[in-house]
Amino acid sequence: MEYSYYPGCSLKSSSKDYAESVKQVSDKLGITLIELSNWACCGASVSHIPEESLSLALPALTIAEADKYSRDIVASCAACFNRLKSTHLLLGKYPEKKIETEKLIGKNLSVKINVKHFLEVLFEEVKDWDSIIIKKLKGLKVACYYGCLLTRPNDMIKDGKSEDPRMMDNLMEKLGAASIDWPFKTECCGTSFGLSKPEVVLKLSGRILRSAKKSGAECIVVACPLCHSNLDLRQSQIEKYNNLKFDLPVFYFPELAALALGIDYRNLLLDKHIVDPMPLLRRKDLI
Amino acid sequence: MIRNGISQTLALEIEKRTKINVFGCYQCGKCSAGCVFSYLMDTPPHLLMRLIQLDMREKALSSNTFWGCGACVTCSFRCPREIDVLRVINTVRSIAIEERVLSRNNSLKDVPIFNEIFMNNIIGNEHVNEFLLGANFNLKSLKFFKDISLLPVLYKKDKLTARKKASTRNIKKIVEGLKGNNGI
Amino acid sequence: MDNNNQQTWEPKIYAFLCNWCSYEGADLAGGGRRIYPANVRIIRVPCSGRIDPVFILKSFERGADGVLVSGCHPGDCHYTEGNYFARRKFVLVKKLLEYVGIEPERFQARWISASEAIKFVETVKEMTENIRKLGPNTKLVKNIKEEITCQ
Amino acid sequence: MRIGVFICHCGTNISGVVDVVKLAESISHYPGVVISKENKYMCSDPGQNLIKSAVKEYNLDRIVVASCTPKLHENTFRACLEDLGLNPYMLEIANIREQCSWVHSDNPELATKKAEDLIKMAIARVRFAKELTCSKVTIERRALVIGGGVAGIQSALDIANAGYHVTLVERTPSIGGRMAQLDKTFPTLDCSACILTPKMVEANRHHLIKILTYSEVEEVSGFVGSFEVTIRMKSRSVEMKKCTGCGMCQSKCPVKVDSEFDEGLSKRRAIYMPFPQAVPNIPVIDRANCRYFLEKKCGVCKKVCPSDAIDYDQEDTILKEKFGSITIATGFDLFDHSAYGEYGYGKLKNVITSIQYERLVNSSGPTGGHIIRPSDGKEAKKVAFISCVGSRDNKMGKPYCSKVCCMYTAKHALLLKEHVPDAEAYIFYIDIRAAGKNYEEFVYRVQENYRVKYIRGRVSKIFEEGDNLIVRGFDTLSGESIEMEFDLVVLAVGVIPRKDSDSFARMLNISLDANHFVGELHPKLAPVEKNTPGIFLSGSCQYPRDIPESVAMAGAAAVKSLSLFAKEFLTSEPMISEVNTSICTGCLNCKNICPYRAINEEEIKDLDGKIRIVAKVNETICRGCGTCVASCPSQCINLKGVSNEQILAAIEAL
Ligand SMILES: Cc1cc2nc3c(=O)[nH]c(=O)nc-3n(C[C@H](O)[C@H](O)[C@H](O)COP(=O)(O)OP(=O)(O)OC[C@H]3O[C@@H](n4cnc5c(N)ncnc54)[C@H](O)[C@@H]3O)c2cc1C
Ligand SMILES: Cc1cc2nc3c(=O)[nH]c(=O)nc-3n(C[C@H](O)[C@H](O)[C@H](O)COP(=O)(O)OP(=O)(O)OC[C@H]3O[C@@H](n4cnc5c(N)ncnc54)[C@H](O)[C@@H]3O)c2cc1C
Ligand code: SF4
Ligand code: SF4
Ligand code: SF4
Ligand code: SF4
Ligand code: SF4
Ligand code: SF4
Ligand code: SF4
Ligand code: SF4
Repeated sequence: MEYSYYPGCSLKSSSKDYAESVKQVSDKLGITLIELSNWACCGASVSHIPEESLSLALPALTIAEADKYSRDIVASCAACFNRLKSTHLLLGKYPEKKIETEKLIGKNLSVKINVKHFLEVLFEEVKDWDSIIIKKLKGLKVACYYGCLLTRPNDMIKDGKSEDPRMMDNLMEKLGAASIDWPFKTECCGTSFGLSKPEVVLKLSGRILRSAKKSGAECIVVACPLCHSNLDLRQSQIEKYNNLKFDLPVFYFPELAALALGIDYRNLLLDKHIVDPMPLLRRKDLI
Repeated sequence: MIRNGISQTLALEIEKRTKINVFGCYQCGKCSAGCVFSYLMDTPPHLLMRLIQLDMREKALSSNTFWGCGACVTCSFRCPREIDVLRVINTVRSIAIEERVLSRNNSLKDVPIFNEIFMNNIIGNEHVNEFLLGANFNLKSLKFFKDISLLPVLYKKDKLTARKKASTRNIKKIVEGLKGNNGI
Repeated sequence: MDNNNQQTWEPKIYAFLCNWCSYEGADLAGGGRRIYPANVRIIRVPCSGRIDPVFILKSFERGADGVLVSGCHPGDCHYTEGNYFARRKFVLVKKLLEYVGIEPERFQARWISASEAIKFVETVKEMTENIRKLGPNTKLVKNIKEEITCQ
Repeated sequence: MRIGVFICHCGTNISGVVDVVKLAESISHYPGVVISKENKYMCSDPGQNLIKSAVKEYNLDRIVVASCTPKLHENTFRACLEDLGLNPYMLEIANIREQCSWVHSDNPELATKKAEDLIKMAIARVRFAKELTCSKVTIERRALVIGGGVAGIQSALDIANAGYHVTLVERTPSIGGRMAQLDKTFPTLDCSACILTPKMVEANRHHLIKILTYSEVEEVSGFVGSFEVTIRMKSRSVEMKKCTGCGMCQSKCPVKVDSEFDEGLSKRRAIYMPFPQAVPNIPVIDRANCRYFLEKKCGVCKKVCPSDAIDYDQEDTILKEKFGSITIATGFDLFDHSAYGEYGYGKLKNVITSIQYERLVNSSGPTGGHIIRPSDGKEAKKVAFISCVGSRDNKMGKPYCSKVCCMYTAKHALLLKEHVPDAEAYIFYIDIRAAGKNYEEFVYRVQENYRVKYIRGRVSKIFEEGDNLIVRGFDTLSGESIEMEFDLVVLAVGVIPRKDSDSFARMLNISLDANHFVGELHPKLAPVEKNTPGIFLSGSCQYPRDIPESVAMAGAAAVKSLSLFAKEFLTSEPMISEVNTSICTGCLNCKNICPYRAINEEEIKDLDGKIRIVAKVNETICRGCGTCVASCPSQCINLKGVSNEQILAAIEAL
């Protein structure tokens, strides 16, 4: 199937590794992601946009762009996905907001196409994993971290239980990994303070890493570049701040999917990770 | 001290903008309980709701709730009265900015600065360059060496380049439009 | 039962149980096949309020090594408040027994409901153990042998 | 004395542990035992036949069955004796299953010894068994209901509709009670009069209901099935048969006094009907205020009455009747807020009570439904409602929650907004207690749609400033203190027991609870019964209750009367206590201790002709708990079937 792809700012800068794994996996599975030529920043952390009209207008620009092609939009960043999807829902719910926004961006909005996260797409597109998996991720204990934005406010990913989402866990289990049960799946990592007040991130992300470690995870799987940078890039800072040792590699879910699908790990940009995942992967005989 | 009755000006303003009826809030405090950022706030979310109910405009607008909020949507998602607390918080911030009310609490003063840069970044670029964003922030907030330890790592891992500058016409237009309406 | 033969001596305990609560609790212990020492002899009374202090004294006099009285929990009396009166009386009995030199462990007043089989079993076990440690009751005891034979 | 002992194997349930055969043998040598037998299943037909033939063969007069718990088969074996023409109470059961074999399977030897002991004790007990019978008491199938509020009316209707006579005694000139004073009722906002009046009329018309208004119960004696009751019908000074209810008299009467019905917000005359829909629709002369009675002047009403119904010489009528049951439905009083100095000792003109407010908002009330303040008649635009006044306040001796005021306060604020849309309503509260069907939703509506401001905090002071009132409160949610000006303050005064509840209880010889409401037999399992059999509770006399609960209780109380009336006769318990009057010293310890008040004093003549007071047990009331027996200092009261001799014999058997 063909989708309009909205990579978002991060995938173009700090998270090229994520972008690469999305590309590799979708190519392999024959999912066609056509990048929108004229997308605008979604305004990610809404908290930083003072005006609701603007916070709706930014994603609306992209939605309007996608309208042209009548294809569902796919985002791979949880924050972008959340902005696009909740804008989409809100505009559908309040017609007067829609009119206001249309005026502001000078374009009409159909609100008919869907907004999806790449995780949902993987889930919908592939029905039979067993037949295409080359290498089961046997014995890998993963903690699936959804972050706060993937599931809220309204079952953003259609998963039934927003406080205990299963979609990524199910995917991991299909890939042969063991996903652990843990209580911080949807706890916020504090991303919006990443620059203005990093100690907030150190505290909140520290709690997430600790919970994952305590629950027996060997690595964390994420679906968002912001989560990744907080848990991976800042992990050593967090360790210092909390005076704890984690050593938990953080993967994007398509990276693990790629490994299972037999894509050569050298095609993935795993070397961009700060916490080196290689020893773990070697230990588990996955590379 | 509340002396002259309690009107609903602020509540009505929020209702007009968001369709949210704040009088549905029964002050259970679940929003604040679930908010992992409430420790940063002088006014946790439930108390902000109460201030709005009591029409304590000054206190509400000068609170730092909306600077402390990380937009994780937990409060809205878990509110038993189905109040979209986050939208209320965002709306209070809009009003505060429009009316140029300053935070009475200094501890989160950096956040608005970051916010301004972020906006300029978007307007100038149509998407965010995280490096520029960080650098700019450090300059403005006079914290030159913050996060500096991450820089070499970022550089080495090629995490600092960004997408080529695209057309910024669209966003500029929106911002112009908004200035006409509310004057950010 | 030969009370003075240390070799074969087994503590003898009388239990006065309210028909509606503790007696049913004891029945329930049976239903659940909960094993406890065979030292207790149960006497059914309609209400703990029915238990006359005389019964308790008489039991000791006839060689009981311990006496348990038990009824419904306060507030749950089948007859609304009989157990309140019972409670007051038992406090006095306890004092009297101490006065005549009977060890306080030998007299126990408990509230055991119809559902508290385990509490009943535990109470009996505990009392039997404690009394075994104390040895036979010698205070107040009259020689009963002749009396039985003359009946 | 010929005793037979029958020991059951219960399959192997007993015999698997206890050596039943050996026991039967050794017991047979026990003094007084004529025969001792064992059987596989004593309760089965062959087992029972074994007992029957043994009784006949050996001419037994009492038996012991050693088997399972008496809770299972006591009645089986009693019936077996009855079949044989023996008294069913000549039986003892030794519980050697639940209390022996099942719990001592670890030690068959000791278990067998214990079983033997238990059987010996049962034998000792059965020696003193006496033949017991129960007596029958006839029932007066007529109900008395005291109090004519909605609860009393409902109870009366329910009983009468089942076909029994009811006398409804109401103290005031009309039935209707508190509900007649209310405007709309939460949570549905039905008009109170609209739903109550039809019930009042129905009760009035019912051929089995006799309504006695302006009447009071003065004396009650007797017991369940036949209470003897004295009722005083105060003189109305109006002949009910002649009066047509035209109202001429009251329009011409020159005396004006505060109306009780309107809570002092309007005046009534000395001859008056409390409200237009009063039932019966007949006035009374309030003699304490009538000029004719005070000064022997006036007589206007007599002159104007077209039916010559006025009778100044009418006297109180005393009625003595018998009733099978009594239902108490006397309702509640309201807390007098003049106890609160900080709220102005009841002297601030524009501070009114909730029930006054009900009259104010009522369109047929004294102001035609205009919410105006007493001081100057100005419409109230800013009103404070203060909850928990005289409730949840230990200092005022009222620790309990009045239960209805949270809801009616929400209703009051809503009605203010409906009557005066631009008015502002503030409710000062501690908690909102809205635990009824659709109650919480009602409160949401008041908050969300009517925008009534709820301030969480108790008001500390109310004082006047010019024409207005200043209310000093605190919002504990925001930590803000509040000092605000109001036109009118409405106090949600607490629900309290009837002020005469103590004397009322004494008259009926019933108990009150810690707060002086009428106490119930059991808070969970018998909420509408009293510990005196035959006396039932209906409505809010038991605890603050709203209308739905009062009506539900009224029905429940009616059912209790009806199930009494449905019996052919009352049978007394056979195992009840009995006084040996020859040695009773009349200390009456037993009377004071009996939880059912089954014991009364009685005068008897001694052999030497001297009159003596002794205790007497009422057989219909006694339930056989034996508390009195254990408390008699002279051991002259005994419990049949569980006598002192029986228990002592059991003790002495070992
Ligand atoms: C301000 C206020 C507002 C309310 N609003 C609502 C509402 O909106 N919805 C709702 O459900 N409930 C409401 N209630 C509660 C409602 O009033 C009661 O639930 C109801 O009246 C109880 O009825 P009752 O028959 O038990 O008692 P009552 O109505 O008090 O009736 C008792 C009757 O017994 C008579 N009596 C007393 N003693 C004697 C005696 N010794 N001999 C003979 N007669 C005697 C009294 O004169 C009275 O007529 C409100 C109460 C108040 C105070
Ligand atoms: C955790 C908890 C604690 C509580 N604690 C207290 C307390 O301390 N004090 C107190 O006063 N109250 C307490 N309550 C409330 C109390 O449990 C209820 O008031 C009471 O059980 C209600 O009894 P009921 O007979 O109406 O309903 P239930 O007890 O629910 O009985 C209904 C019966 O009907 C049967 N049934 C249902 N449908 C059908 C059908 N179609 N056909 C045939 N049979 C059917 C059910 O199997 C059930 O046996 C508590 C409740 C809870 C949940
Ligand atoms: S969770 Fe909802 S109802 Fe509770 S305090 Fe917060 S906003 Fe109010
Ligand atoms: S959205 Fe903001 S206020 Fe709400 S829980 Fe998240 S951080 Fe707290
Ligand atoms: S005037 Fe006579 S008939 Fe009319 S109401 Fe008065 S007493 Fe009755
Ligand atoms: S006699 Fe009494 S009741 Fe009659 S009119 Fe005169 S004052 Fe009124
Ligand atoms: S019902 Fe409400 S107002 Fe009345 S006493 Fe209880 S808590 Fe107070
Ligand atoms: S729902 Fe239950 S716990 Fe909550 S207020 Fe009502 S009664 Fe209390
Ligand atoms: S306690 Fe005994 S002596 Fe006293 S009155 Fe009662 S029966 Fe008679
Ligand atoms: S046995 Fe119980 S109910 Fe009967 S008179 Fe004695 S105390 Fe009262």
